[in-house]
Amino acid sequence: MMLECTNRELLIYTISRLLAGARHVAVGMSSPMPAAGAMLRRALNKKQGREDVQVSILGSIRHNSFTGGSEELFECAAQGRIDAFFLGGGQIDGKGNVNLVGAGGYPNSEVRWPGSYGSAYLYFLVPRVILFREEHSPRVLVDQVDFISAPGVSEKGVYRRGGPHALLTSAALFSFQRDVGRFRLESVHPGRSAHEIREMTGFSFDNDGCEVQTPGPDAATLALMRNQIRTELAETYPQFAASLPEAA
Amino acid sequence: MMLECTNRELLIYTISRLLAGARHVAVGMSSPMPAAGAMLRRALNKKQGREDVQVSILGSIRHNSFTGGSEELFECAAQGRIDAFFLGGGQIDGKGNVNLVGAGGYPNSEVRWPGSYGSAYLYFLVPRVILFREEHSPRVLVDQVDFISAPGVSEKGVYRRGGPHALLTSAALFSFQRDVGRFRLESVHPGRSAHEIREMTGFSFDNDGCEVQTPGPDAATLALMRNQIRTELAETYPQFAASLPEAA
Amino acid sequence: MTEGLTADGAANGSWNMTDFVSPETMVQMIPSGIKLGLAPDGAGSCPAMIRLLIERGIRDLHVVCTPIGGMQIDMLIGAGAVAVLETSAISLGETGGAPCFARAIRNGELRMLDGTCPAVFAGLTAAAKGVPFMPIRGIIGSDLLKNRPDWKVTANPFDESEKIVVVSAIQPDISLIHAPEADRFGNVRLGRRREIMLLAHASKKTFVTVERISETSLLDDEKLAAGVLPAMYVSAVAEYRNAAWPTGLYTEYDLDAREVENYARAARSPEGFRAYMTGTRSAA
Amino acid sequence: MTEGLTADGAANGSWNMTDFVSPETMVQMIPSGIKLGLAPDGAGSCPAMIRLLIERGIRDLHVVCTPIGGMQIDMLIGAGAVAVLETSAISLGETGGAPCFARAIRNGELRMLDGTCPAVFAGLTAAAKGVPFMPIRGIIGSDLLKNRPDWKVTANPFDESEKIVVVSAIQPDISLIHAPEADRFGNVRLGRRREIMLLAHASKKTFVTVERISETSLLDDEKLAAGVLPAMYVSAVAEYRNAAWPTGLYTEYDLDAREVENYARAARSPEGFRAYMTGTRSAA
Repeated sequence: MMLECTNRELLIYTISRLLAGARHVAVGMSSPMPAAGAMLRRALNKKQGREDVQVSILGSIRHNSFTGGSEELFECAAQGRIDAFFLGGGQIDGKGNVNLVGAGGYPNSEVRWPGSYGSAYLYFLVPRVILFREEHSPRVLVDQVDFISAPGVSEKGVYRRGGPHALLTSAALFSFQRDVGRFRLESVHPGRSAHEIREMTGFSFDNDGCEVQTPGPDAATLALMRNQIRTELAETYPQFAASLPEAA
Repeated sequence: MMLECTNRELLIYTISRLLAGARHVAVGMSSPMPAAGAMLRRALNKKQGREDVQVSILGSIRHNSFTGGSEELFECAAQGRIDAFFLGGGQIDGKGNVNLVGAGGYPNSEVRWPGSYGSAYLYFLVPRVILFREEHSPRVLVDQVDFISAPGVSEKGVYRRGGPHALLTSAALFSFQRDVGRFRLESVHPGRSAHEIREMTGFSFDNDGCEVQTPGPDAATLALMRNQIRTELAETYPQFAASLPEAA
Repeated sequence: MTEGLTADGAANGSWNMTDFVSPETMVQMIPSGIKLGLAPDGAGSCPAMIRLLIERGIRDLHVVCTPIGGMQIDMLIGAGAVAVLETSAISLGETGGAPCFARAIRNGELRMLDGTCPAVFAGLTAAAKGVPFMPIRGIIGSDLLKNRPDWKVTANPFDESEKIVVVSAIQPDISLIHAPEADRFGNVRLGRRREIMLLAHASKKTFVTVERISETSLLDDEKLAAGVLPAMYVSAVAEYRNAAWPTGLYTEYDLDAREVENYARAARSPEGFRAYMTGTRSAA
Repeated sequence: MTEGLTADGAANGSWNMTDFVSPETMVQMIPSGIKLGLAPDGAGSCPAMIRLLIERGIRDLHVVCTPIGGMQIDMLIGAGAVAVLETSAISLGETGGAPCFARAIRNGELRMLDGTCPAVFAGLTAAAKGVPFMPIRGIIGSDLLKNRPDWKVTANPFDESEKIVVVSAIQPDISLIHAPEADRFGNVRLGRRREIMLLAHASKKTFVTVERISETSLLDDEKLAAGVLPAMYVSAVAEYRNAAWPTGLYTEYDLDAREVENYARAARSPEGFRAYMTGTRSAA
């Protein structure tokens, strides 16, 4: 049964689906939607009697069991103890390259973003990196990024056990095909068409006539989101949690 | 004024002289005499209004301000924050090589000692390494060690800012001349002659007719040793402290 | 003692006991032109000291962020004090982009050494361990590499078929951090902010402002000890309450989000930035 | 979910929540033939578990000492359980040399990987950081190098005129340590014994025996947190009081010097060692 849910709820639910099987999910700072998706995955697994999911939210004290400073996330990833992580980016291109540095020249970029953070490392070492960016436009999803903070694929001779797994926007869900280094449209969110997605995307991708609609949560899951997850989220992201629908 | 003191007191006093100018002295485990010498240096400096001396005694909780585990000593040395350290050795040869591993073949040594510990590293990085071994015999002071745990000198192209500074035994004090890679007899302890030292030493050394006698502590210093130092030492080395003369 | 035993191996002067000074004196101990290590906002940042440095007219800094920077870095940039900036990112967190930083980049007013968090840590680790470089996985294929002469792609010596990046040691001349507490002996409580411990180990000198000074040794409490930076790494301590405002201090007080927003709004223009800096003092 | 989104990136199974088991069950979880990481006497050593392993007939171990070993290693060697020994030193501390170790060396009964303390740490650090090697200064000119195929002399990539040693990563399959306390969530208090933290980070799995189990989270106490090994590194915990006897446990109880001397005397001969092992149980 498909329910009415907001676009953000659809995204949170989709993130939780993308995290199926992951046992340790790390979430970067200022990432309320990925955090919500990871918390939902944890709650769903618990309900279904499946494996425990550890969620490490950077910048949080309560939802973060690291004791070795901010360096520990990277060591932990290198040790294979982190299954999934999220990256955004000012630009993402069709080869899975991400740009967190700037647009219009380097080093004197016309538009400068904060910088690469840990992307140039975690993209290589975390098995499942989920690219998450709400804005779906040719400005963000470009044919070729202006600056490669972290490359989508690597040549032989470069140690790489991680990389892009999926790209989720407010309009669609793509998988990343590592063998060919290209995105594949997996589903289109309710209210959008494959044609629109092609128009809104600056790179070419496979399965571009996709007619699958991104599924939303069932009633029980939606209730879980509007009660427990909303409450859990409020500890770290009070403003964001307040912006989500509350259970009736 | 020269006083009656025991051989061990002479050695402790001599160690304190060898530490003049050092501001951080690290002492390995099970090294009561070096610890006593370092504590004496600290007390003498305090009395004379000279620079503070920090003494880090490995294996002690009270006299050890490291908080990063046993690794921190080595990092601290590499950072240039340790001025002096002590090494012993089953064998020490005339080129300043030390052997803490074993005699009579390797790896199946006939006589096996514990192993190299940190010697192969600290000997390169601590400016003033004092070789300290009470036994002065051709068995210990050999022409050439059976196994080089750590070399006395290094060729060009090897980073080295530390190395042997002096060799102190129960019978004599040598300096190490880094430019020629040889020991020089600096003084002979009371009751010994240069001739005896030559007989007791398995390697050749410079100034082998040395007629300088190793000076002992003055009355005030001896009193300091028999009161304050003895008490300080007892915290870490109760049995050893009890074996030292007590103030009348 | 004879000459042979005093000529070599003297203490090299890089290490000293901790001095206790006023914030004003501490500022005088930080010269222009140095490599300065700084903490991320909320985990050891010290905007109050940065203001004093700016008022003193500090210039030509090579700033190293551990491994990212926030409002205090943006303020230094806005004041024209930064010649080289080595960091993985600069932002005002929830508030958004760092305005003086973006402007300086656009105008080419500083030399940017863009990095990635674990590479900054690797460089600091190399300095802390006294090695000239550290290997690090990842990075290959990133454009970051093109602009880092201090990074190289080499072969793994144990498997020549693997390419791997090595990064040079990063050794700040001075690091300046704010912490909850120091004791009278110079030991500083950092808790689980281990990256600040690493920064101090890597730096030649570390200056620390604190909320309060304890008369008893922090090392006497075995519960605390693992999170204490020993005095041997701490060149100077100054008591300076609330010095992390408005960026906050881990386990002590939160970010003042409204004030950071005031800053972000003002600093959109050079004039606004200057007005903010002269107009606002501190919450203390 | 479509195939493209489930086929790759599944959790690799190397990481699990902490199990709470009995010492006897924990012993069954440590197979022969593995690379086993162990702590120095008095700082995480666990002779009681070593006895159980020996009774079970464990064999062919590659033992990694962090970075030195004592009585518990000598016992494993005496029992013929060690095929490869990687350490900077083995001794019984104040009591003197390790008798079974010296005998095994003389008789060529084990493969010796002699190291030096910071090189062991460098190898563990490489594993903890997920790099294949680490550079380390010193060592060149030492005979240690001749016998370590996993160490190499290379050039500093940023200064070809400098020769420098690189050591391979050391990743134990399992590390077995004793600690004062764990909580019900699997977090373990290590305090300032940071080398044990490093060992756990470097190892695929870490098994911990503890003096006691806390019902409240050790991470809730910010004072303690910096010295706590988080549960994600801890595969199993067993409560086992006094399991460090007679080697002692940092901040909990001292070495029983008389008992170590009894051991040293007995272990001078293989017969004496066997008699000691069957005759002595524990102080508990």
